[in-house]
Amino acid sequence: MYRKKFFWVTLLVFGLILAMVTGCTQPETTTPQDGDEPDGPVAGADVVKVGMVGPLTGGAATYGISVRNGAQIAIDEANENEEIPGVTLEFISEDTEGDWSKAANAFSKLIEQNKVDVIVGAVLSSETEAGGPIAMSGKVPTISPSSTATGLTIGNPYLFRNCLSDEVQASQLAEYANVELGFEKFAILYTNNDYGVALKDAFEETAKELAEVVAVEAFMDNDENFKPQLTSIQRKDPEAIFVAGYYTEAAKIAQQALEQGLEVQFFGADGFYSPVLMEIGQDAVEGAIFTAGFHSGDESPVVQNFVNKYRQLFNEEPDMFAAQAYDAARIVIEAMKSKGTSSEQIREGLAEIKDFPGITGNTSIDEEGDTLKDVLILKVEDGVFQRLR
Amino acid sequence: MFSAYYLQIIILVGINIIMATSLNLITGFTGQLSIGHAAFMSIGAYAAALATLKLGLPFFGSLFFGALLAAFFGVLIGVPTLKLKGDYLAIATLGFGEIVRIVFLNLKITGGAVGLRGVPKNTTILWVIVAAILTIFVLNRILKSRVGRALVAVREDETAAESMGINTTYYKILAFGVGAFFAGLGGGLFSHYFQYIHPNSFGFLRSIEHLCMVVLGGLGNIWGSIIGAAALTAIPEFLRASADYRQLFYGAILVLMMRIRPEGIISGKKSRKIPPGKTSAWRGKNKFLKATR
Amino acid sequence: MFLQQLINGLVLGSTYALIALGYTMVYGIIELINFAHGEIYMFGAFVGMYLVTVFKVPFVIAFLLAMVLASLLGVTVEFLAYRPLRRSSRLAALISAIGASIFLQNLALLVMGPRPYTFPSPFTPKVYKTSLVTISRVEIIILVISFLLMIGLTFLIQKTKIGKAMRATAQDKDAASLMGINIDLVITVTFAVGSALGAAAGVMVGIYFRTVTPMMGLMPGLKGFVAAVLGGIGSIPGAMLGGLLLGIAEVMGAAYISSQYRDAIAFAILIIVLLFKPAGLIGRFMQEKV
Amino acid sequence: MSGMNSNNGYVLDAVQVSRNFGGLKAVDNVDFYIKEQEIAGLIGPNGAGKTTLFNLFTGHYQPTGGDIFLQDEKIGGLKPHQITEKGIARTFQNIRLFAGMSVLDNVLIGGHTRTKTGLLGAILQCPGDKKEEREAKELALSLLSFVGLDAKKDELSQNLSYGEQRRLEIARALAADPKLLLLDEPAAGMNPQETMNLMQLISRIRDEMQKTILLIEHDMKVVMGISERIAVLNYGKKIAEGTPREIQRDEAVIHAYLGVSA
Repeated sequence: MYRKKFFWVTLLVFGLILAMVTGCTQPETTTPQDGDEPDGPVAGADVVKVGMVGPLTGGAATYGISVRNGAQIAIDEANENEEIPGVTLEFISEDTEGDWSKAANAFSKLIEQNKVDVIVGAVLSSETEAGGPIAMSGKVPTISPSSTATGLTIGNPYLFRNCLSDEVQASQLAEYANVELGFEKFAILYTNNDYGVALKDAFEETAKELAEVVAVEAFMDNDENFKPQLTSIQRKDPEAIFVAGYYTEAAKIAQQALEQGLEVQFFGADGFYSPVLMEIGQDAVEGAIFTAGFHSGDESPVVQNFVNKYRQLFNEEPDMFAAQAYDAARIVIEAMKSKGTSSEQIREGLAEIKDFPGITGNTSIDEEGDTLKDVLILKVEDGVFQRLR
Repeated sequence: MFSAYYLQIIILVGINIIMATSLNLITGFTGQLSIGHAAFMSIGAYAAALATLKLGLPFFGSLFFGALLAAFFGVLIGVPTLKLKGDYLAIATLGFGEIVRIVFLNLKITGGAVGLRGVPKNTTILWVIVAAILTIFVLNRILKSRVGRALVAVREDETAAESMGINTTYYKILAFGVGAFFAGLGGGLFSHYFQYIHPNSFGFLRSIEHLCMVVLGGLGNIWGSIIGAAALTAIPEFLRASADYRQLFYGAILVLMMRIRPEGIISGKKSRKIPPGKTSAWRGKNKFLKATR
Repeated sequence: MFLQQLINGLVLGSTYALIALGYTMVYGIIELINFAHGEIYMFGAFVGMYLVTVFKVPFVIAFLLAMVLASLLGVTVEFLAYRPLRRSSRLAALISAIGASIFLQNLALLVMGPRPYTFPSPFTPKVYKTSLVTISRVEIIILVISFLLMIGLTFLIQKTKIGKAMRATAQDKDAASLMGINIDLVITVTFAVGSALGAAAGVMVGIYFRTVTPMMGLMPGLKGFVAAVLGGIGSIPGAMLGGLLLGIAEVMGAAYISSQYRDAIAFAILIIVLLFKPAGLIGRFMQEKV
Repeated sequence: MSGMNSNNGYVLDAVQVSRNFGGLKAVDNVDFYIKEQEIAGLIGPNGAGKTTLFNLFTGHYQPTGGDIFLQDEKIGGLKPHQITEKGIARTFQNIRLFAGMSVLDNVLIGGHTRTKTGLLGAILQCPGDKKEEREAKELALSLLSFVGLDAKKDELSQNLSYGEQRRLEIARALAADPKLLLLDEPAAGMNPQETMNLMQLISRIRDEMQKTILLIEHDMKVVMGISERIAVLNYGKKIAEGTPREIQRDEAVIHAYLGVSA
């Protein structure tokens, strides 16, 4: 009796796994997928696959979808203009639900099933942390447009990123706020995630050297109510608040601070860069100053080209994620142009990127795979971003 | 033969089998609704990772250490909360799970919100298979014994069980302890597979996922949990083909599966003759197993 | 500062209370944790936002319409996902509810996109300031509407015929059915009313925090559920009390202990309360007859 | 009235037990004893406090006054599972079998207190544990054949007929090898034939297994037919005690049952 049931269950489990194996491989049979393909010469490959990993559902979907949109534009442009002669780029995106362990599945699937040659992603730092080792063992170069965690790319020759480092922007901003603008008493309000913590640490360190930090408060991703923290901060009477978080929360924080009669200067980092900041924050975010790598008001044709295309295709304004993803994808294309389209060649190309004129500033990749970029400082004036520095 | 992708999914299926069967011991067999299983998993995951990184324990030792620590917390949470019944217990376990997640998010030693990096990749398919078989074997032995009968008796009718001389509190704590032990084992395998851990993968949504595996497979049936774990690990991967509609389909599949087989894929209900220790979960006096009518 | 935080807590708590009411009503009647309630709340907020911004409907009408449409959605979910499972175990129904929740959330994501939508406040912003506290007009309006809705609900349940039928059904379904009460109708009405309250909370949170997103139901849904349990699930006054207390506990925890541990403190309080009052603050703990 | 130190051969000795629910005195200063191998009955009109007294014996309620001794050992205030361990087993008025478990498993659970295998034993299954399990099964099967259910050992207990479920409950209680067996309305809902069988079964339990039995019963034919001594409760107080004959003639009892104030 028992044995019999065990038999059926085992059979079912194996059946399921078998169904999965066949079910997933079938759609892929149209493209050649011999195991030794990545090392083949450039001339043979006419379709090069670019994968994308990020949260397309769940609480962080807004960032993942921006990244997908931004990268998509770059890929389409490359195909239209035949930037790499004889090569068509195919773009495949995979969802992570914002969960790093599911990001690992997405990486594996792209590398093993789709046989992508390069990956743009992941979006959240935790996702890239989990995906990095997989990319390394699969020898697929990966460039994250937005994972800012400290030391992320160290020790992984296949992992690169294209975003401002948290330390650099936060410490530069602290310096700017104190030295140029003369603020002496800061409060910090940070998201309790990798992004917020890294920004907070860097800002706090520099600000403490130069001036005074009177309050440090935390909030969680997707929080809406910041009144308790703001009330606590208000009592310490700071001159300025550094918000280490993304635009949605930042706008609400500014809004609620205003309602509460807490009138201070707001500072932020590249997470502020989105038109949504003004949409939600309205008057409250007027005058906010933050670091960024991208400025849509920039008159250079590359920037205007991207902004217009983004508006046309997705019916909204691009944010920081979209811009960095666009650049990340263009850096990948640049690497293909300079070295070739096999994974190994792309990796070599990425490692040698110097002064690439991106829409997020001149970008170089250092020996650890990290980026060096100019940090812009922007300010909200009359509801639009103006460049201060 | 298998690509690394399938290998990874099989490993995850294995880990989820450990998670689902151990939760089934608590919820399916002992009748204590728990929405905090991911908390035990995360305790095991972090403890095992730290044991490897900081104490230099060998892989096996780390796994055992993580599992033991998870069991300790299982008992610790069990002692005060187990006088709660049904949904009140469920919500207390949910709260416990969130507390654990937030603590990990803020602790220095666990890397806090940055996560814990550089855990060596020790988990192999062999280890997972061995651990899963061991879990099933141990749970089966427990369930077929005097202890297992007592657990099921607690689920079926607590008052009558008490009258039969069963110390229901003790057995509930025992179920939590053993369940948490294996959840911790699963967590240890998890962290040594991904080489990186971060608290946001152990939120209440993951606990809910474990619960879905158990209910979908069939409450109070070990083999059901195995199938439930395999199905709910594989389905989201299948659904990758449907791109943006993936989660939408996933939700719909859950609703449909419950409509088609509300008692789970395997349930002891149909078979009139059942082996000792294996029972159906539907007629007990336990509140949340009852129909809503 | 204490007084200010208390008000912060009350405003937050009153929205939790409204969400908790939806949970507790459904639970009181069919003992189901309606996991999709958070999504009904989100849906209500979206409808309200759409009516106000796109169709330029006056706020009051948008508010009421959001409640009506959300009740329709609530009833539909009940009909499709819960009713077929009424004879199955409650856990099966719970999983079905989770499925419905995932489905609705992702449907909204597909239809509306992931970006937050702005919900313009229909009230001219104004802040009332005293030496001790500041309170905004929106906050006062939220408090007033919440309390009006709670009073209305109490009236509905205590004084009307359908309210009596609901109470009877909650006590004993079989007896109620023998007395000629249409159980299906009572359940439908319960879902409708609970969903309408959830939508009201959604709209109010929408105007308070100015944004509406497909994911907005997740955390408040969980908190509402916790509040319902804290008060004693199945009890209407319990849900109100539980919601307010949870709001205050969260705010005080963040203010006086640590904002990093805000949610952990709220959950710890919940567990501690349950240890002393195992059936919630107002819940009836029925000793089983032997 | 029994003395404070009850070294008197009684299996159970309740000394001035009381139980209040709020203001209601459900059991009020009741003295009660049961002798070795006796079949005692407890009767009284509805709401007289019979089941409450039962629940005081089994530990489901804690006494608010007085003491209860099981063979000289104080058991008032112990938890139900501890009392079962000491040697009192019971059946329930509204059958409480483990519905989803097999008939055999139900009886095996009854033997819980007479077996020892713990968690480690269950996992390792040492020879001792295997032996214990084998013996427990043998005992359970013999009890099942004693109550005439051996053919149904693998059925789910919920699939048994009403009378069979009653008998299974008795077998389950016997598996605890109790010094005292408490039967709460064992004949309720039975047809005359089933009642006859039940009465025989109860006598056999006493005669063949040398058990001491206390039963609550509404069916006077049953109580009067098998009890050797009967106590009558009314409004929580013991109003009479004696042989069936004496009870049948007792003025107070007649009044209590007819509802005329004495």
